[in-house]
Amino acid sequence: MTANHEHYHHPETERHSAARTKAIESLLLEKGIIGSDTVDKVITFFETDMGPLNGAKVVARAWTEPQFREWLLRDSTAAVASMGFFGAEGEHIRVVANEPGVHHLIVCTLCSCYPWPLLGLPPYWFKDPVYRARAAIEPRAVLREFGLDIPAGTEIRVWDSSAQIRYMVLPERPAGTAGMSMAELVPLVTPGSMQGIELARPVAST
Amino acid sequence: MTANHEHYHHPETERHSAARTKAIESLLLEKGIIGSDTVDKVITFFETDMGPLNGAKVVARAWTEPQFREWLLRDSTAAVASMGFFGAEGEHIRVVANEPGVHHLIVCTLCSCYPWPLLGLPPYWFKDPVYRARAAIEPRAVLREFGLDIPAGTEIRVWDSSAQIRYMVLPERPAGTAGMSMAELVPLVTPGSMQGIELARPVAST
Amino acid sequence: MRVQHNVGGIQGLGPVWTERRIFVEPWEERIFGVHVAMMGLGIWRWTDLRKKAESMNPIDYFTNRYYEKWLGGIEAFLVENGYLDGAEIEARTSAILNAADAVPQVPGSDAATGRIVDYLWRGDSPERELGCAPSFQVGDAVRATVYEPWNHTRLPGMLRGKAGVVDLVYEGAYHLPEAGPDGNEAGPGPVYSVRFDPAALWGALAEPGHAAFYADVWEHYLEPA
Amino acid sequence: MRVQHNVGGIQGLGPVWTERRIFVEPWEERIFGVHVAMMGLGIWRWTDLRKKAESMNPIDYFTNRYYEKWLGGIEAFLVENGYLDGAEIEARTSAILNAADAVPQVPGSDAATGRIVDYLWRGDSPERELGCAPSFQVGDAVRATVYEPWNHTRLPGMLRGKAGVVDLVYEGAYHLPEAGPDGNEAGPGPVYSVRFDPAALWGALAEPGHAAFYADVWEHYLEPA
Repeated sequence: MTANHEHYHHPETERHSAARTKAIESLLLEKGIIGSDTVDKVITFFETDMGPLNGAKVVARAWTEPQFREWLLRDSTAAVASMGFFGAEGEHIRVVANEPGVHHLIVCTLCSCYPWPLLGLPPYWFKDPVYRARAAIEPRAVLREFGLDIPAGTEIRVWDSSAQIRYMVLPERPAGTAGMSMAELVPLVTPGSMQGIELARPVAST
Repeated sequence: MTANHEHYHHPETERHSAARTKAIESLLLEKGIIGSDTVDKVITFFETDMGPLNGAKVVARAWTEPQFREWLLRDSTAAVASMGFFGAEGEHIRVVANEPGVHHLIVCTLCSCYPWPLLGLPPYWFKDPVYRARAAIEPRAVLREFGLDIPAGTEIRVWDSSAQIRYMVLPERPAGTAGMSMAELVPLVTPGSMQGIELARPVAST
Repeated sequence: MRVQHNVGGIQGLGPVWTERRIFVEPWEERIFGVHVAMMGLGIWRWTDLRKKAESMNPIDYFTNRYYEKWLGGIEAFLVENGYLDGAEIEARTSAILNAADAVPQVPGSDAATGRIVDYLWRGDSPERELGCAPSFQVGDAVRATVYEPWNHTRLPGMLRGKAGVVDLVYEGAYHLPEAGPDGNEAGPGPVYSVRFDPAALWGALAEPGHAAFYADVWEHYLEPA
Repeated sequence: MRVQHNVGGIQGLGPVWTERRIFVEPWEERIFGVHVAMMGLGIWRWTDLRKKAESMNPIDYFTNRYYEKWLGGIEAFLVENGYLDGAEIEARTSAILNAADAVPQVPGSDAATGRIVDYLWRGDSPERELGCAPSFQVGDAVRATVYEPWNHTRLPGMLRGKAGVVDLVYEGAYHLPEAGPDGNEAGPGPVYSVRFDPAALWGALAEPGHAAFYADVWEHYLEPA
């Protein structure tokens, strides 16, 4: 009788939701409210122009350019806009930096606010009420469920996006990456590391 | 996808709950913790000794004996005990009287506190979270769902049994019952009239 | 927040379930009988049942029927406290599901039944001697404290921080079984009937014209307003 | 109480769903596209979606998947505001369920697509001119007001009545779309980043060692502490 975790995939319900969605889209189209390519264009937009690769580039640059890092933490919106990252749900950005003894985690307890131009659309866990309820009050336990153990001596700061500011975490640069180029660093910056549920990927030991 | 109202009767679940209940009862029996007749005795007790007929007798007597009514409202526990109504969940009773312009409704928002010796065990609606949530904040709307329209000029007083006092409503005596005996009055006192979800039954027009 | 502590006033729940029966499945009456037996034998208290219900997954709390919560709570308590073994309950449940007559008939304890019926007639009052005079009297403005209960409470959540007026001072003192993480229960104290203005509790969400919400509140939870 | 306004800190919910995909069913991506189109065309705002979600049955809110809430909210909004007719949605849904190719192919509006992509690049900032100076500055102790929102709010419920410290004053002013029963929105005002002590918000329920919960709070909701 436990309600969570199955997240209610019943084939009949899904079939119905799919038909309903198609009905709404096709009716909006017939009434001339949207274009025949509108929804496809939107989807493509998020596949090509707004995704976590943008955030990873910002992070890699902040790791390699101290001046950019300073600008990014002082005026995140302007700094990321200078790299071409702006738009819906990125009008007001705030980047918070992990450092020794401080780990940041983002949440939106009221809904699912998320920095689209930097990270794309939020993953399901971020949108689910269980994460939103628990990240606020017991972040350490939640991070353990994602496989991340934060030492007791490290302060976890939880950021609730309850107004219009959208948060991104600047993870710490992994050890052993000195001298690496941005192109080499970008793959180390996982989406989770910019949300606070994991650290940047360590360098593969060869 | 609406969660209420079906109240989840799935034959498989019910079959399982029934077996589990029987398992617990039979194991307690084997270990000598309860007797083979214990559960039957408890059930019989509520069928014969603790039910809404008790409350109806109290109400009918209060309707016909002003002195008893005064005692009942001043010291409910003692007054009902004098009629033989006492015991578990009736250790501390409080009777609140409807009058012109005032209607009472009982609820237990934290659980399901109820005056067993006077009314027996609570019906499902009283125990259901939806009643408990809504009776507190919108009693008039809730009463309409039970078919009772309380005029706008009448104050509804909602009583939440959040400590150990158990409430019973003394409904108003129906019109046209002057001179009736207790025996004639008792059938007019429905369980709902002592909970506040209905009025005492009007005299049948012949 | 435990949603179960804040039931009064939850919005959007839909129509009331107007079911007037006490039991809607035969097993419900049996588990209720087991509960009464456990009460009468001093195996558990209402507080134990309430702790279980108040710590449930809130979605289960709202979607499980009343006696489903009791069954789950009773089973967990009996196992946790060593009365029964989880594995033996599982095995017996399977045996019953597979063959209705699998339950051995043994006599059990006759003395137990007597004690339980005695409990039903005697009751179990939490009234205690009053150690000191009540701090408030009829007409006093009081405010319920703001706090987040550890697991079990008798202060409905919607009253936290809200002011009302003492309408009645109950005689005596009553044991308050709420405990914090240390396990110590609050103990005996005066109880008041407090009248609250529904608009003070729920603002514009309160039904227009709803004038009076009364709650019985331990002094433990009150301060002058 | 609207449970949806008090999600932060709800107890007993069980493990986190660690699903990392954005969409778990193909139709979810399509309804998201419809949502973006409605945003870009000015048909609705986030506030409209949030109002729908915040007024849901709380059990449905917790058990429906994210995009199931969007689908329900979008459909209800389009019907209520006269864009589509409930009966025609029903009829079209049935037609699609009965024959996958039943949807006529028509061109639709090319101009609309341009406007929507433009919205994605421009965004839709609620920043407005600041009418007067912010009342608080960094280091000020502030307390969130105690009130029960009418239907939509941007003050998380667990902050009501709780004190914190201003950590940052955001530049400018931002439109606050919360409205009471009269329908008037609160309008532009300063916004602060406020640091709260989790133990002050959730008492003994807060995770031991949890030191810092930050929320962005409109001045509208704050008073000096």
